[in-house]
Amino acid sequence: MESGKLNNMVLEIYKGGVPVMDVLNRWYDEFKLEGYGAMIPFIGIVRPDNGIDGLSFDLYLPLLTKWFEKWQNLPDCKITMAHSFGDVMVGETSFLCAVYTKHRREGFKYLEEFVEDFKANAPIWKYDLKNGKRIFASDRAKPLPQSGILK
Amino acid sequence: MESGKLNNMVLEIYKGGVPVMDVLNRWYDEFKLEGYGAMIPFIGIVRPDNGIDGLSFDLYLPLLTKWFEKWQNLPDCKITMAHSFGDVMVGETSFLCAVYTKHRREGFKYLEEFVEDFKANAPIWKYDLKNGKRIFASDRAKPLPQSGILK
Amino acid sequence: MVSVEFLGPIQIDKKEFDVKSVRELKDELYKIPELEDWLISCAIAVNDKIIESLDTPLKDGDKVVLLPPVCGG
Amino acid sequence: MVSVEFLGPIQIDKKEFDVKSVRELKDELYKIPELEDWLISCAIAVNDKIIESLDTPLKDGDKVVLLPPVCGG
Repeated sequence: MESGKLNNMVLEIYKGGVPVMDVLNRWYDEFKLEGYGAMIPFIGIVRPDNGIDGLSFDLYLPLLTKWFEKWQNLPDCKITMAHSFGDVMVGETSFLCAVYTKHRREGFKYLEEFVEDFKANAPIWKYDLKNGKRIFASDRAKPLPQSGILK
Repeated sequence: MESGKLNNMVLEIYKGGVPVMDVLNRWYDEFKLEGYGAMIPFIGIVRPDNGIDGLSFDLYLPLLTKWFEKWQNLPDCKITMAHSFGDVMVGETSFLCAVYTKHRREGFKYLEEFVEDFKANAPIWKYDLKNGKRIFASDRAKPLPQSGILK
Repeated sequence: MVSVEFLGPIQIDKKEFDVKSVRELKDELYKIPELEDWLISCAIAVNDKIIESLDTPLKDGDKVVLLPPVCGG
Repeated sequence: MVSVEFLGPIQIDKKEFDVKSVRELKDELYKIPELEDWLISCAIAVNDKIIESLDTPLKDGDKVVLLPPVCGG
Protein backbone atom coordinates (compact mmCIF):
# COMPACT_ATOMS: atom_id res chain seq x y z
CA MET A 1 0.00 0.00 0.00
CA GLU A 2 1.25 3.44 -0.97
CA SER A 3 -0.39 6.15 1.03
CA GLY A 4 -0.51 9.74 -0.14
CA LYS A 5 -1.05 11.88 2.93
CA LEU A 6 -1.07 15.60 2.13
CA ASN A 7 -2.62 17.92 4.67
CA ASN A 8 -4.65 15.29 6.41
CA MET A 9 -5.65 13.70 3.13
CA VAL A 10 -6.60 10.09 3.16
CA LEU A 11 -6.05 8.54 -0.26
CA GLU A 12 -4.91 4.95 -0.37
CA ILE A 13 -3.70 3.11 -3.44
CA TYR A 14 -3.50 -0.69 -3.49
CA LYS A 15 -1.89 -3.12 -5.87
CA GLY A 16 -4.79 -5.50 -6.57
CA GLY A 17 -8.14 -5.55 -4.79
CA VAL A 18 -8.80 -3.09 -1.97
CA PRO A 19 -8.99 -4.96 1.38
CA VAL A 20 -12.41 -3.44 1.96
CA MET A 21 -13.11 -4.52 5.50
CA ASP A 22 -9.65 -3.74 6.86
CA VAL A 23 -9.82 -0.26 5.39
CA LEU A 24 -13.41 0.41 6.49
CA ASN A 25 -12.62 -0.85 9.96
CA ARG A 26 -9.65 1.49 10.24
CA TRP A 27 -11.63 4.47 8.90
CA TYR A 28 -14.55 3.77 11.22
CA ASP A 29 -12.29 3.56 14.27
CA GLU A 30 -10.52 6.74 13.25
CA PHE A 31 -13.65 8.84 12.73
CA LYS A 32 -16.36 7.39 14.94
CA LEU A 33 -15.68 9.76 17.82
CA GLU A 34 -15.24 12.91 15.73
CA GLY A 35 -18.89 13.88 15.79
CA TYR A 36 -19.94 12.54 12.41
CA GLY A 37 -23.39 11.00 12.68
CA ALA A 38 -23.33 9.44 9.24
CA MET A 39 -20.61 7.45 7.53
CA ILE A 40 -21.59 6.43 4.01
CA PRO A 41 -19.13 4.20 2.17
CA PHE A 42 -19.33 3.33 -1.48
CA ILE A 43 -17.95 -0.08 -2.42
CA GLY A 44 -17.30 -0.69 -6.11
CA ILE A 45 -17.23 -4.44 -6.71
CA VAL A 46 -15.97 -6.05 -9.92
CA ARG A 47 -18.99 -7.68 -11.57
CA PRO A 48 -18.84 -10.95 -13.52
CA ASP A 49 -19.91 -9.24 -16.76
CA ASN A 50 -19.17 -10.25 -20.36
CA GLY A 51 -17.26 -13.29 -19.22
CA ILE A 52 -14.41 -11.28 -17.70
CA ASP A 53 -12.11 -12.76 -15.07
CA GLY A 54 -11.54 -9.33 -13.59
CA LEU A 55 -10.56 -5.78 -14.33
CA SER A 56 -7.18 -4.10 -14.36
CA PHE A 57 -6.30 -0.47 -13.75
CA ASP A 58 -3.60 2.04 -14.53
CA LEU A 59 -3.59 5.30 -12.66
CA TYR A 60 -1.56 8.47 -12.73
CA LEU A 61 -0.90 9.26 -9.10
CA PRO A 62 0.33 12.89 -9.36
CA LEU A 63 -2.95 14.05 -10.92
CA LEU A 64 -5.11 11.65 -8.93
CA THR A 65 -3.69 13.15 -5.76
CA LYS A 66 -4.35 16.69 -7.00
CA TRP A 67 -7.87 15.80 -8.02
CA PHE A 68 -8.57 14.23 -4.65
CA GLU A 69 -7.09 17.19 -2.79
CA LYS A 70 -9.92 19.39 -4.07
CA TRP A 71 -12.31 17.33 -1.97
CA GLN A 72 -10.37 17.79 1.25
CA ASN A 73 -11.53 21.24 2.25
CA LEU A 74 -15.27 20.85 2.60
CA PRO A 75 -16.54 22.64 5.69
CA ASP A 76 -19.08 19.98 6.64
CA CYS A 77 -17.80 16.72 5.18
CA LYS A 78 -14.76 14.49 5.30
CA ILE A 79 -14.00 12.08 2.45
CA THR A 80 -11.60 9.13 2.32
CA MET A 81 -10.82 6.95 -0.65
CA ALA A 82 -8.97 3.82 -1.71
CA HIS A 83 -8.39 2.57 -5.26
CA SER A 84 -6.62 -0.33 -6.91
CA PHE A 85 -4.04 -0.49 -9.63
CA GLY A 86 -3.17 -3.67 -11.47
CA ASP A 87 -5.49 -6.66 -11.56
CA VAL A 88 -8.69 -6.95 -9.52
CA MET A 89 -10.65 -10.16 -9.84
CA VAL A 90 -14.43 -10.61 -10.02
CA GLY A 91 -15.96 -10.19 -6.57
CA GLU A 92 -13.08 -8.03 -5.37
CA THR A 93 -13.31 -4.29 -4.81
CA SER A 94 -11.42 -1.78 -6.94
CA PHE A 95 -12.88 1.45 -5.55
CA LEU A 96 -13.83 2.30 -2.00
CA CYS A 97 -14.67 5.68 -0.60
CA ALA A 98 -16.57 7.00 2.38
CA VAL A 99 -18.12 10.33 3.28
CA TYR A 100 -18.51 11.44 6.88
CA THR A 101 -21.02 14.13 7.78
CA LYS A 102 -22.86 15.30 10.84
CA HIS A 103 -26.28 14.62 9.32
CA ARG A 104 -27.36 12.14 6.68
CA ARG A 105 -28.69 14.53 4.05
CA GLU A 106 -25.43 16.28 3.21
CA GLY A 107 -23.84 12.84 3.24
CA PHE A 108 -26.09 11.59 0.43
CA LYS A 109 -25.40 14.76 -1.55
CA TYR A 110 -21.62 14.69 -1.15
CA LEU A 111 -21.32 10.98 -1.85
CA GLU A 112 -23.09 11.31 -5.16
CA GLU A 113 -21.20 14.47 -6.16
CA PHE A 114 -17.89 12.94 -5.21
CA VAL A 115 -18.40 9.65 -7.03
CA GLU A 116 -19.68 11.38 -10.18
CA ASP A 117 -16.70 13.75 -10.13
CA PHE A 118 -14.43 10.77 -9.62
CA LYS A 119 -15.91 8.97 -12.62
CA ALA A 120 -15.53 12.05 -14.82
CA ASN A 121 -12.14 13.32 -13.71
CA ALA A 122 -9.97 10.79 -11.91
CA PRO A 123 -6.98 9.85 -14.13
CA ILE A 124 -7.58 6.10 -14.07
CA TRP A 125 -7.78 3.64 -16.95
CA LYS A 126 -9.74 0.41 -16.88
CA TYR A 127 -9.09 -2.84 -18.74
CA ASP A 128 -11.05 -6.06 -18.97
CA LEU A 129 -9.16 -9.23 -18.10
CA LYS A 130 -10.38 -11.91 -20.45
CA ASN A 131 -8.73 -15.15 -21.52
CA GLY A 132 -5.42 -13.94 -20.13
CA LYS A 133 -5.56 -10.66 -22.07
CA ARG A 134 -5.77 -7.08 -20.81
CA ILE A 135 -8.18 -5.17 -23.07
CA PHE A 136 -8.79 -1.41 -22.69
CA ALA A 137 -12.43 -0.82 -21.70
CA SER A 138 -12.94 1.80 -24.40
CA ASP A 139 -16.74 1.43 -24.31
CA ARG A 140 -16.79 2.64 -20.69
CA ALA A 141 -14.08 5.30 -20.95
CA LYS A 142 -14.88 9.00 -21.27
CA PRO A 143 -12.63 11.81 -22.46
CA LEU A 144 -11.65 14.20 -19.67
CA PRO A 145 -13.57 17.50 -19.73
CA GLN A 146 -10.38 19.32 -20.83
CA SER A 147 -9.75 16.99 -23.75
CA GLY A 148 -10.08 17.99 -27.37
CA ILE A 149 -7.47 20.73 -27.63
CA LEU A 150 -5.38 18.54 -29.93
CA LYS A 151 -8.21 18.24 -32.45
CA MET B 1 -28.90 -11.04 17.91
CA GLU B 2 -32.45 -11.80 16.88
CA SER B 3 -32.75 -12.28 13.18
CA GLY B 4 -36.04 -11.90 11.35
CA LYS B 5 -35.69 -13.82 8.12
CA LEU B 6 -38.90 -13.81 6.08
CA ASN B 7 -38.69 -14.69 2.42
CA ASN B 8 -35.04 -13.93 1.99
CA MET B 9 -35.33 -10.83 4.17
CA VAL B 10 -32.24 -9.65 5.96
CA LEU B 11 -33.20 -7.61 9.01
CA GLU B 12 -31.01 -7.91 12.06
CA ILE B 13 -31.83 -6.54 15.49
CA TYR B 14 -29.11 -6.16 18.12
CA LYS B 15 -29.23 -5.45 21.83
CA GLY B 16 -26.78 -2.55 22.12
CA GLY B 17 -24.53 -1.24 19.37
CA VAL B 18 -24.52 -2.94 15.98
CA PRO B 19 -21.19 -4.77 15.41
CA VAL B 20 -20.74 -2.79 12.20
CA MET B 21 -17.70 -4.46 10.74
CA ASP B 22 -18.79 -8.04 11.49
CA VAL B 23 -22.12 -7.39 9.85
CA LEU B 24 -20.69 -5.54 6.84
CA ASN B 25 -18.10 -8.24 6.37
CA ARG B 26 -20.76 -10.94 6.34
CA TRP B 27 -22.99 -8.97 3.95
CA TYR B 28 -20.10 -8.24 1.60
CA ASP B 29 -19.07 -11.89 1.49
CA GLU B 30 -22.64 -12.94 0.90
CA PHE B 31 -23.33 -10.58 -1.99
CA LYS B 32 -20.02 -9.82 -3.67
CA LEU B 33 -20.42 -12.53 -6.29
CA GLU B 34 -24.08 -11.88 -7.06
CA GLY B 35 -23.42 -9.35 -9.79
CA TYR B 36 -23.94 -6.17 -7.80
CA GLY B 37 -21.38 -3.59 -8.86
CA ALA B 38 -22.18 -1.17 -6.06
CA MET B 39 -22.67 -1.79 -2.37
CA ILE B 40 -23.52 1.38 -0.48
CA PRO B 41 -23.80 1.05 3.29
CA PHE B 42 -25.14 3.73 5.58
CA ILE B 43 -23.65 3.76 9.07
CA GLY B 44 -25.51 5.79 11.70
CA ILE B 45 -23.08 6.62 14.49
CA VAL B 46 -24.15 8.02 17.88
CA ARG B 47 -22.76 11.56 18.04
CA PRO B 48 -21.47 13.15 21.27
CA ASP B 49 -24.16 15.88 21.18
CA ASN B 50 -25.71 17.81 24.07
CA GLY B 51 -23.51 16.04 26.56
CA ILE B 52 -25.19 12.68 26.08
CA ASP B 53 -23.48 9.44 27.02
CA GLY B 54 -25.40 7.58 24.35
CA LEU B 55 -28.82 6.87 22.93
CA SER B 56 -31.31 4.19 23.75
CA PHE B 57 -33.99 2.65 21.54
CA ASP B 58 -37.29 0.85 21.79
CA LEU B 59 -38.65 -0.83 18.73
CA TYR B 60 -41.79 -2.69 17.80
CA LEU B 61 -40.59 -5.67 15.83
CA PRO B 62 -43.88 -6.89 14.26
CA LEU B 63 -44.40 -3.60 12.44
CA LEU B 64 -40.71 -3.00 11.81
CA THR B 65 -40.57 -6.33 10.02
CA LYS B 66 -43.64 -5.49 7.95
CA TRP B 67 -42.27 -2.09 7.07
CA PHE B 68 -38.95 -3.59 6.01
CA GLU B 69 -40.64 -6.30 3.98
CA LYS B 70 -41.96 -3.65 1.60
CA TRP B 71 -38.35 -2.99 0.54
CA GLN B 72 -37.61 -6.61 -0.27
CA ASN B 73 -39.20 -6.86 -3.70
CA LEU B 74 -37.33 -4.26 -5.70
CA PRO B 75 -36.45 -5.59 -9.14
CA ASP B 76 -33.03 -3.98 -9.31
CA CYS B 77 -31.88 -3.53 -5.71
CA LYS B 78 -31.28 -5.57 -2.59
CA ILE B 79 -31.38 -3.95 0.85
CA THR B 80 -30.14 -5.25 4.19
CA MET B 81 -30.48 -3.58 7.56
CA ALA B 82 -29.43 -3.87 11.19
CA HIS B 83 -30.72 -1.79 14.12
CA SER B 84 -30.16 -1.65 17.85
CA PHE B 85 -32.50 -1.75 20.76
CA GLY B 86 -31.49 -0.76 24.28
CA ASP B 87 -28.47 1.41 24.97
CA VAL B 88 -25.94 2.48 22.34
CA MET B 89 -23.01 4.56 23.52
CA VAL B 90 -21.40 7.54 21.78
CA GLY B 91 -19.21 6.32 18.90
CA GLU B 92 -21.20 3.13 18.51
CA THR B 93 -23.57 2.45 15.65
CA SER B 94 -27.32 2.11 16.13
CA PHE B 95 -28.40 1.86 12.49
CA LEU B 96 -26.70 0.13 9.61
CA CYS B 97 -28.10 -0.61 6.21
CA ALA B 98 -26.71 -1.34 2.78
CA VAL B 99 -28.11 -1.22 -0.73
CA TYR B 100 -26.76 -3.44 -3.51
CA THR B 101 -27.33 -2.52 -7.13
CA LYS B 102 -25.78 -3.34 -10.47
CA HIS B 103 -24.88 0.27 -11.17
CA ARG B 104 -24.14 3.14 -8.84
CA ARG B 105 -26.90 5.56 -9.83
CA GLU B 106 -29.86 3.47 -8.72
CA GLY B 107 -27.87 2.72 -5.57
CA PHE B 108 -27.71 6.41 -4.61
CA LYS B 109 -31.40 6.78 -5.31
CA TYR B 110 -32.53 3.73 -3.36
CA LEU B 111 -30.27 4.44 -0.40
CA GLU B 112 -31.72 7.90 0.06
CA GLU B 113 -35.31 6.74 -0.47
CA PHE B 114 -34.88 3.85 1.92
CA VAL B 115 -33.27 5.87 4.71
CA GLU B 116 -35.85 8.66 4.43
CA ASP B 117 -38.67 6.13 4.52
CA PHE B 118 -37.01 4.48 7.50
CA LYS B 119 -36.82 7.80 9.36
CA ALA B 120 -40.46 8.57 8.64
CA ASN B 121 -42.03 5.15 9.14
CA ALA B 122 -39.95 2.69 11.14
CA PRO B 123 -41.59 2.06 14.55
CA ILE B 124 -38.57 2.95 16.65
CA TRP B 125 -38.28 5.33 19.59
CA LYS B 126 -35.13 7.15 20.59
CA TYR B 127 -34.00 8.32 24.02
CA ASP B 128 -31.01 10.33 25.17
CA LEU B 129 -28.87 8.77 27.87
CA LYS B 130 -27.76 11.58 30.13
CA ASN B 131 -26.58 11.47 33.73
CA GLY B 132 -27.90 7.96 34.09
CA LYS B 133 -31.37 8.93 32.83
CA ARG B 134 -33.24 7.77 29.71
CA ILE B 135 -35.04 10.81 28.24
CA PHE B 136 -37.37 10.51 25.22
CA ALA B 137 -35.91 12.50 22.30
CA SER B 138 -39.17 14.31 21.64
CA ASP B 139 -37.44 17.11 19.70
CA ARG B 140 -36.31 14.60 17.06
CA ALA B 141 -39.43 12.42 16.96
CA LYS B 142 -42.06 12.75 14.24
CA PRO B 143 -45.63 11.49 14.22
CA LEU B 144 -46.20 8.63 11.80
CA PRO B 145 -47.98 9.65 8.58
CA GLN B 146 -51.11 7.77 9.70
CA SER B 147 -51.25 9.55 13.08
CA GLY B 148 -53.90 12.05 14.00
CA ILE B 149 -57.02 9.93 13.81
CA LEU B 150 -57.48 10.18 17.58
CA LYS B 151 -57.63 13.98 17.45
CA MET C 1 -62.14 -7.63 25.14
CA VAL C 2 -59.59 -5.72 23.08
CA SER C 3 -56.03 -5.43 24.36
CA VAL C 4 -54.27 -2.09 23.97
CA GLU C 5 -50.52 -1.67 24.22
CA PHE C 6 -48.78 1.70 24.53
CA LEU C 7 -45.44 1.68 22.76
CA GLY C 8 -42.16 3.51 23.19
CA PRO C 9 -42.14 6.42 25.60
CA ILE C 10 -45.76 6.11 26.75
CA GLN C 11 -45.35 4.83 30.29
CA ILE C 12 -48.65 3.04 30.65
CA ASP C 13 -49.17 -0.69 31.08
CA LYS C 14 -51.15 -2.72 28.58
CA LYS C 15 -54.91 -2.47 29.15
CA GLU C 16 -58.10 -4.22 28.02
CA PHE C 17 -61.25 -2.50 26.81
CA ASP C 18 -64.71 -3.72 25.90
CA VAL C 19 -65.22 -1.72 22.70
CA LYS C 20 -66.59 -2.40 19.22
CA SER C 21 -64.67 0.16 17.15
CA VAL C 22 -61.64 2.42 17.25
CA ARG C 23 -64.07 5.31 17.72
CA GLU C 24 -65.36 3.75 20.93
CA LEU C 25 -61.80 3.01 22.01
CA LYS C 26 -60.87 6.65 21.43
CA ASP C 27 -63.49 7.76 23.97
CA GLU C 28 -62.07 5.32 26.52
CA LEU C 29 -58.51 6.45 25.90
CA TYR C 30 -59.40 10.11 26.47
CA LYS C 31 -60.46 9.13 29.99
CA ILE C 32 -56.81 8.34 30.87
CA PRO C 33 -55.17 11.62 31.95
CA GLU C 34 -51.56 10.49 31.32
CA LEU C 35 -52.47 9.77 27.69
CA GLU C 36 -53.89 13.15 26.86
CA ASP C 37 -50.70 14.63 25.47
CA TRP C 38 -49.93 11.57 23.37
CA LEU C 39 -53.22 10.79 21.67
CA ILE C 40 -53.23 13.42 18.94
CA SER C 41 -49.77 12.39 17.73
CA CYS C 42 -50.25 8.63 17.86
CA ALA C 43 -50.87 6.22 15.02
CA ILE C 44 -52.94 3.11 15.69
CA ALA C 45 -52.34 -0.45 14.61
CA VAL C 46 -54.95 -3.19 14.87
CA ASN C 47 -53.48 -6.69 14.77
CA ASP C 48 -50.21 -5.15 13.57
CA LYS C 49 -51.73 -3.29 10.67
CA ILE C 50 -51.78 0.49 10.85
CA ILE C 51 -55.32 1.77 10.35
CA GLU C 52 -56.52 5.06 8.93
CA SER C 53 -60.13 5.27 10.02
CA LEU C 54 -61.89 5.69 13.36
CA ASP C 55 -64.62 3.46 12.01
CA THR C 56 -62.38 0.42 11.99
CA PRO C 57 -64.36 -2.28 13.82
CA LEU C 58 -62.82 -4.11 16.78
CA LYS C 59 -63.72 -7.57 17.94
CA ASP C 60 -62.94 -9.77 20.90
CA GLY C 61 -59.26 -10.71 20.96
CA ASP C 62 -58.07 -7.87 18.72
CA LYS C 63 -54.70 -6.44 19.59
CA VAL C 64 -54.34 -2.67 19.36
CA VAL C 65 -51.07 -0.75 19.67
CA LEU C 66 -50.58 3.00 20.00
CA LEU C 67 -47.49 4.30 18.20
CA PRO C 68 -46.23 7.69 19.38
CA PRO C 69 -43.89 9.83 17.19
CA VAL C 70 -40.91 7.83 15.94
CA CYS C 71 -37.23 8.45 15.46
CA GLY C 72 -35.08 5.56 14.39
CA GLY C 73 -31.43 5.55 13.38
CA MET D 1 13.79 19.30 -24.58
CA VAL D 2 10.27 18.56 -23.39
CA SER D 3 9.44 15.03 -22.21
CA VAL D 4 6.11 13.56 -23.23
CA GLU D 5 4.55 10.58 -21.55
CA PHE D 6 1.59 8.63 -22.92
CA LEU D 7 -0.66 7.34 -20.16
CA GLY D 8 -2.97 4.39 -19.75
CA PRO D 9 -3.78 2.39 -22.85
CA ILE D 10 -1.54 4.36 -25.27
CA GLN D 11 1.21 1.88 -25.94
CA ILE D 12 3.99 4.33 -26.80
CA ASP D 13 7.19 4.91 -24.85
CA LYS D 14 8.01 8.27 -23.36
CA LYS D 15 9.54 10.65 -25.94
CA GLU D 16 11.38 13.98 -26.01
CA PHE D 17 10.59 16.89 -28.31
CA ASP D 18 12.25 20.24 -29.01
CA VAL D 19 9.16 22.45 -29.00
CA LYS D 20 8.20 25.83 -27.55
CA SER D 21 4.44 25.45 -27.13
CA VAL D 22 1.71 22.86 -26.97
CA ARG D 23 0.73 23.96 -30.50
CA GLU D 24 4.17 23.01 -31.78
CA LEU D 25 4.01 19.75 -29.84
CA LYS D 26 0.65 18.97 -31.43
CA ASP D 27 2.21 19.10 -34.91
CA GLU D 28 4.93 16.68 -33.80
CA LEU D 29 2.43 14.31 -32.21
CA TYR D 30 0.39 14.11 -35.41
CA LYS D 31 3.48 12.70 -37.11
CA ILE D 32 3.19 9.52 -34.99
CA PRO D 33 0.78 7.15 -36.76
CA GLU D 34 -0.07 5.06 -33.67
CA LEU D 35 -1.24 8.23 -31.91
CA GLU D 36 -3.69 9.38 -34.52
CA ASP D 37 -6.75 7.75 -33.01
CA TRP D 38 -5.94 8.95 -29.52
CA LEU D 39 -5.11 12.62 -29.99
CA ILE D 40 -8.59 14.08 -30.36
CA SER D 41 -9.79 12.46 -27.15
CA CYS D 42 -6.76 13.22 -24.98
CA ALA D 43 -6.34 15.87 -22.33
CA ILE D 44 -2.89 17.35 -21.76
CA ALA D 45 -1.09 18.10 -18.53
CA VAL D 46 2.05 20.19 -18.33
CA ASN D 47 4.03 19.61 -15.15
CA ASP D 48 1.02 17.78 -13.73
CA LYS D 49 -1.42 20.59 -14.35
CA ILE D 50 -4.12 20.02 -16.96
CA ILE D 51 -4.01 22.82 -19.54
CA GLU D 52 -6.82 24.20 -21.66
CA SER D 53 -5.00 26.14 -24.39
CA LEU D 54 -2.80 25.16 -27.33
CA ASP D 55 -0.90 28.37 -26.71
CA THR D 56 0.52 27.12 -23.44
CA PRO D 57 4.28 27.74 -23.70
CA LEU D 58 6.72 24.89 -23.11
CA LYS D 59 10.28 25.23 -21.90
CA ASP D 60 13.27 22.99 -21.50
CA GLY D 61 12.65 20.34 -18.86
CA ASP D 62 8.86 20.59 -18.94
CA LYS D 63 7.04 17.32 -18.42
CA VAL D 64 3.97 16.72 -20.57
CA VAL D 65 1.51 13.87 -20.17
CA LEU D 66 -1.27 12.79 -22.54
CA LEU D 67 -4.39 11.52 -20.78
CA PRO D 68 -6.72 9.36 -22.88
CA PRO D 69 -10.39 8.78 -21.87
CA VAL D 70 -10.71 7.68 -18.25
CA CYS D 71 -12.80 5.17 -16.36
CA GLY D 72 -12.05 4.67 -12.70
CA GLY D 73 -13.95 2.66 -10.14
